[in-house]
Amino acid sequence: MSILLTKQTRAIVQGITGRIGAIQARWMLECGTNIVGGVTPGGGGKEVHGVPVYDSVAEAVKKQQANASVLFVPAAYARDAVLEAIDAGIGLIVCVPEHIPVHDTITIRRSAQQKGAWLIGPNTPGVLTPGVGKMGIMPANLFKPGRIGLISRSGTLCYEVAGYINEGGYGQSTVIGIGGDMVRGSDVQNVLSEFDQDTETDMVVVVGEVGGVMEEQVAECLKHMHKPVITYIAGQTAPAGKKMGHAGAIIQGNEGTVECKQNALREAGALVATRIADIPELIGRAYK
Amino acid sequence: MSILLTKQTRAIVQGITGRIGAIQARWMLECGTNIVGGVTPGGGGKEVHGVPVYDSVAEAVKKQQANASVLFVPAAYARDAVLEAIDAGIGLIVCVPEHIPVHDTITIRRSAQQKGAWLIGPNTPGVLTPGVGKMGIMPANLFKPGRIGLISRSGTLCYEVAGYINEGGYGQSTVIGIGGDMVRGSDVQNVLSEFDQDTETDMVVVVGEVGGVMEEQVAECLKHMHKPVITYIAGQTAPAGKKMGHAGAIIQGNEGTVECKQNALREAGALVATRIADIPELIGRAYK
Amino acid sequence: MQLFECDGKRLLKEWGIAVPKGLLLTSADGLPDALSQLGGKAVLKIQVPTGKRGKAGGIKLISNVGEGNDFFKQWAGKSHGGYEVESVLAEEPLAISKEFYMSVVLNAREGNFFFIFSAEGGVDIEETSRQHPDKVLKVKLDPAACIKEFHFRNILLEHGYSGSLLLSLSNAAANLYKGFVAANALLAEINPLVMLEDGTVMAADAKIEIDDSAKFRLSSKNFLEVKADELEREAKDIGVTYIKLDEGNVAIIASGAGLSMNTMDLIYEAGMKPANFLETGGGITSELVRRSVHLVLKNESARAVIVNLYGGVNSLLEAAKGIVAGVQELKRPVPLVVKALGNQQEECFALLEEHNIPVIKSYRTEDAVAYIQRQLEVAK
Amino acid sequence: MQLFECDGKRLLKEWGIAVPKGLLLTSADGLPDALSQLGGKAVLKIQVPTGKRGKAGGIKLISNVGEGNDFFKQWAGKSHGGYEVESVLAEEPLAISKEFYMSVVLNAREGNFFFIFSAEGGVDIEETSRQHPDKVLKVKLDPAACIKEFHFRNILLEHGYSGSLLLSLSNAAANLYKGFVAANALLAEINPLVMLEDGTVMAADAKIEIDDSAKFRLSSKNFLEVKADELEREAKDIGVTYIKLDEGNVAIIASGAGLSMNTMDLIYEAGMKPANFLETGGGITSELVRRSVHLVLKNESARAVIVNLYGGVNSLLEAAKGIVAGVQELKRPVPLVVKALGNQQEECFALLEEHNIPVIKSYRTEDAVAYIQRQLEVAK
Repeated sequence: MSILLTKQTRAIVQGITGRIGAIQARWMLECGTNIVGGVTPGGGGKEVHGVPVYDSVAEAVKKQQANASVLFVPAAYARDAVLEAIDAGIGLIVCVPEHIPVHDTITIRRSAQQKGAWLIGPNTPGVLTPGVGKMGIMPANLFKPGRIGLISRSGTLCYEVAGYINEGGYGQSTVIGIGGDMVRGSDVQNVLSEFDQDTETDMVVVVGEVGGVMEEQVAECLKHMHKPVITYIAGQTAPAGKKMGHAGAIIQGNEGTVECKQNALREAGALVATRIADIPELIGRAYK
Repeated sequence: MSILLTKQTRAIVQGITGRIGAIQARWMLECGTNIVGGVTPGGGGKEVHGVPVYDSVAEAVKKQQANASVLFVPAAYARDAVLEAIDAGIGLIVCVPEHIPVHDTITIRRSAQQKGAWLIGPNTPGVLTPGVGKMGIMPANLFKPGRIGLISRSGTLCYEVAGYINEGGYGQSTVIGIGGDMVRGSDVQNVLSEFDQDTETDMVVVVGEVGGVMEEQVAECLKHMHKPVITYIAGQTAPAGKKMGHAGAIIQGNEGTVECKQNALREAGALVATRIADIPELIGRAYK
Repeated sequence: MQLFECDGKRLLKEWGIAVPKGLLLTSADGLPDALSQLGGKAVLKIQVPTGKRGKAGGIKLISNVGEGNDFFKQWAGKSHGGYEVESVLAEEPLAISKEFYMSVVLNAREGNFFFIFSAEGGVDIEETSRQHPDKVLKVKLDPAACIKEFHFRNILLEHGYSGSLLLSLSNAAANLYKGFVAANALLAEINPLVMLEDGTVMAADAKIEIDDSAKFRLSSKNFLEVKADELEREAKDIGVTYIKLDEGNVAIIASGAGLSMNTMDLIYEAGMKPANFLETGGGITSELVRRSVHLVLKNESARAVIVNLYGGVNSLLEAAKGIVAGVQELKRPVPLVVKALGNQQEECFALLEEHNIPVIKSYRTEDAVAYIQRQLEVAK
Repeated sequence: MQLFECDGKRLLKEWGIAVPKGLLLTSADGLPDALSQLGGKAVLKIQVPTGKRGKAGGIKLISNVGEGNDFFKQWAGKSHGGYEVESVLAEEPLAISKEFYMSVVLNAREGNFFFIFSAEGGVDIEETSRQHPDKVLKVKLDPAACIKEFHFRNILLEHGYSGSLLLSLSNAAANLYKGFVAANALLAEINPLVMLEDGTVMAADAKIEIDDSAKFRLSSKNFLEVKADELEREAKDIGVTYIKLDEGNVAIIASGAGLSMNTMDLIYEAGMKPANFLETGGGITSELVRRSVHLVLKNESARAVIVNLYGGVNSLLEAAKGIVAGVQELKRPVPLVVKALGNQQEECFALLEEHNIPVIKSYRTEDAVAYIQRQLEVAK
């Protein structure tokens, strides 16, 4: 078992006939993902890399029993595409695009909550379960099967962290890019709770950043966790008041600094890595 | 017992400080209605005929345990005033104003359904239970306590019918002006079903008009009724295609004619009065 | 209020639905300019808020100014469906490859909306619906749901559409629905919605009915309106509903639509004919009643008046004052009877009797009708 | 994007919230006209998208042109909070009897909104909130609920307001919320919201922040923007995020915000200082990378470049082509190291090595940092 993306996943790609959608569909197929269809309104009947294309998510659900969707659509259309997936009963929606208006994110987050769907993203590299597949843009060759759950706000940073984890002789159960925006489709607490219940996950590494409140939310929910949680937070030297690439990465006043976050996490019982290179050692310590 | 407006009713008047609201509040009080408050935003703290005025329905509910509201507000503000009453948990809302946009009626009807509130109107003379009180504009002196339920699309026509019922030696349990517009807050079937379950009602007189589908809805639900239903429909001589005063009273093509409606009702087992003057006789026949 | 085709299309365009290029003409003078703007040929369509214009010769393809002049001459001073023809819409001719029917309409029975679509356009949809119900798609739309374009895509997919036509149709449907709601429409019908030879989907006609009660929300729009006749204008000015009936001899002033219709029914039953039907509405003043008495007698055929009132919101004393004033000013005295019950009924009776105006003090409209019948027989 | 006060007030007015009469001036030339339109006196306020203008002398009441000229002279060519003062808002002076605080703001933690209100306006709300939490009303608004004016009326009623002030405040709150949602704002703050001596409630200031990602929905508005400096303009043109840092010696080109920050942290840790921070975003092309190499070296203090990429959406071969082209064109050669993993990494390595550009073939950013450190030490 793993979380969210499992052997039971029957995924579709919304926006599969677009340039990026088509390339990413190929890479997802190449690493074994069970892609059962693509959706492009008006594109029904086509095929992309042997995957049948449908005009709507509902049609893909009906004809292929799809239960998960990964989106590669322009930011301005993402809201309605996600609502379509939720409406069609899709249980896991991975929303890759960045620059989606925050009010749209709020709308789709609320709608997913109401229907009990997992919405990962927006602005996420996706979800990857080594050996099973990936929904999103993470390069599959950077990950190895293992028993460490990995949650990250940043895509590329999570690749880097995975490298260190692999080097330490460990691997990942599932890797979740929780999203780099101010508002996320799913709360980190819920993802942690899934890992906590997963029989194939021994502990969770959370990769955070300056700004926002995700790390504080991790700290708050640690008392409910049975498994160890290791954290690393990037941006210790980030200047205040500047938006550090991610819409969510901005320090305002004294809030959102790495120090604040590390203190909160330490107090709550997390193992705090101040350097990525320390993560394998902390994993080893947690196993003892 | 009676329906909707009973001895348990604690009514408020929305728009009580307006010219019509104030006069009607007095007349409602004069016939014994249990008016516990009025609502006029910005008018909190005033008194009208000894009735305390509140700034919001929620406040009136909190301070006076109000459970019913009758509205005298301009048509353009009626939607939000009804939504406020629904939101505050009011269970019976009598919406008197006419010329409310149909889309607004649809909104408030849907909202009332979702919250399980009775919405009577819009464009209704109101609800009157002889001996208990009235919420609306029906002249109380025209009605007598008795065991006949009375439902009417038209206000003034229902007064006329009540006159004949009284003359026949009968009286009314409760009188409901269901509303003269195309779309109504409550369906006639539900009102009939209330009368059917009311131990103080022996039968129901339904007063209809040309146009619309209310009479057909009555016909459809008769098989579920245990009590006799007597009907009269005005507008036998109405020309097709003209709106006969009520927004809902218009004959289109062959639909909505009195003949169509009478046939449907006869087939469903209703006692059909072709003249108002025949109603007392039909009541007598139903009692045998 | 039923919009004229040209205004309906203006709305459709605002809503994001393609319409043919067109110009509104009020005389033949604009023809040369219109023909040059529209590419040498034009379809002329008389503008009246009703249907069946084609069969009546109200739609014509012209290829020169002469043909256009003939069309204007043909329709000068004419009416169609009871409406005077005052303007003509000149449109670019369309190379149509397929016609559809699409509408959003109020479902009064359930308080929601219907989306109606058929692959057969340009036809009478009610007729098609009766004869071939399978050819008409009719889907209920929940007013509380947030309906998106993909909902229409799913509906039309199941109806067998795909590819770019699916996209064009679902886009038009989504825009039509959104516009329908925003404009507080009762009906928004495109019949036919056409696919041109180049694949474009376009509204070739527009029938949009706006809720009169919601006009205050659309005050910024400047819609063409049917010219009201003198009596209708006066009724509007007084603030009452006035309906002229065919050649009757009894005028009706009544409060409430149901009571008015009942009065009308009883007049017919007694072998007389109502001349008209004036419904006072809720806000009676003496001035409103005074003017109403004059208005109903402007129908030359009217020989008597029945005033049938209940005082709910209304004060009957106010009504009585108005009746007295109205009767005193009459140049052509006719029998008039008042039946009135409700608020201040005693004061009302007293005032009328003081001025020798007959009053029926019961709820029996029949008695008032019988009184008038006797008076008219006496007058013969 | 933080709007200037004048634009914020323009929005508030569109939303139905009263604002003082005002004119935007870009030079002292407009003063006579402004003074006459505003009734002889005016409040001048420098327009910069930041706060604390009052303390800095950026807000002044003037009663004649001379005083206005002095104000313009005082601010000519000056900055406040890092922003050059380019325009001045002249407003009618207000007879204020009471000040409030009102805002609607995004609650990122839960994905909903806060309505915040305080009877103490014109103050630092975060400070008040910390010291006197009871004086600040903070209510969550569910984005899925249809929030009406009566909701705000109930909230403010419970907070002790009544009568006409209750109406004015709840009306302003409802309009502020509706506008906030329609404009896709992150923050809509009125501080202070004032009650004038005649009872009118009016926005005396406006701080509105619009979501940059939602700008496409507001394209018709013409908002004042902060003049970008040359490098920021170029970054925008290339399509990358560029942040200048203080006087560092190592330029960073990285893909992804987290990796960029991590690279920055490691540079500091190694005792060097980053000169800047260029985040490529998801759509790398060779041209984007080529121009990025030039851009980061325009900071005169930059003595070396670290390129730190992962190829997820990106093709690393494209990136390598861009690096090669960029390096070949450099007029001021500096040490440059590439760390890159992911799609087409082998082709990327081959091309870079062919052109003698050093590559770190691991996930260890530390190794790239150590390499640059050695190079800079050698160069000393």
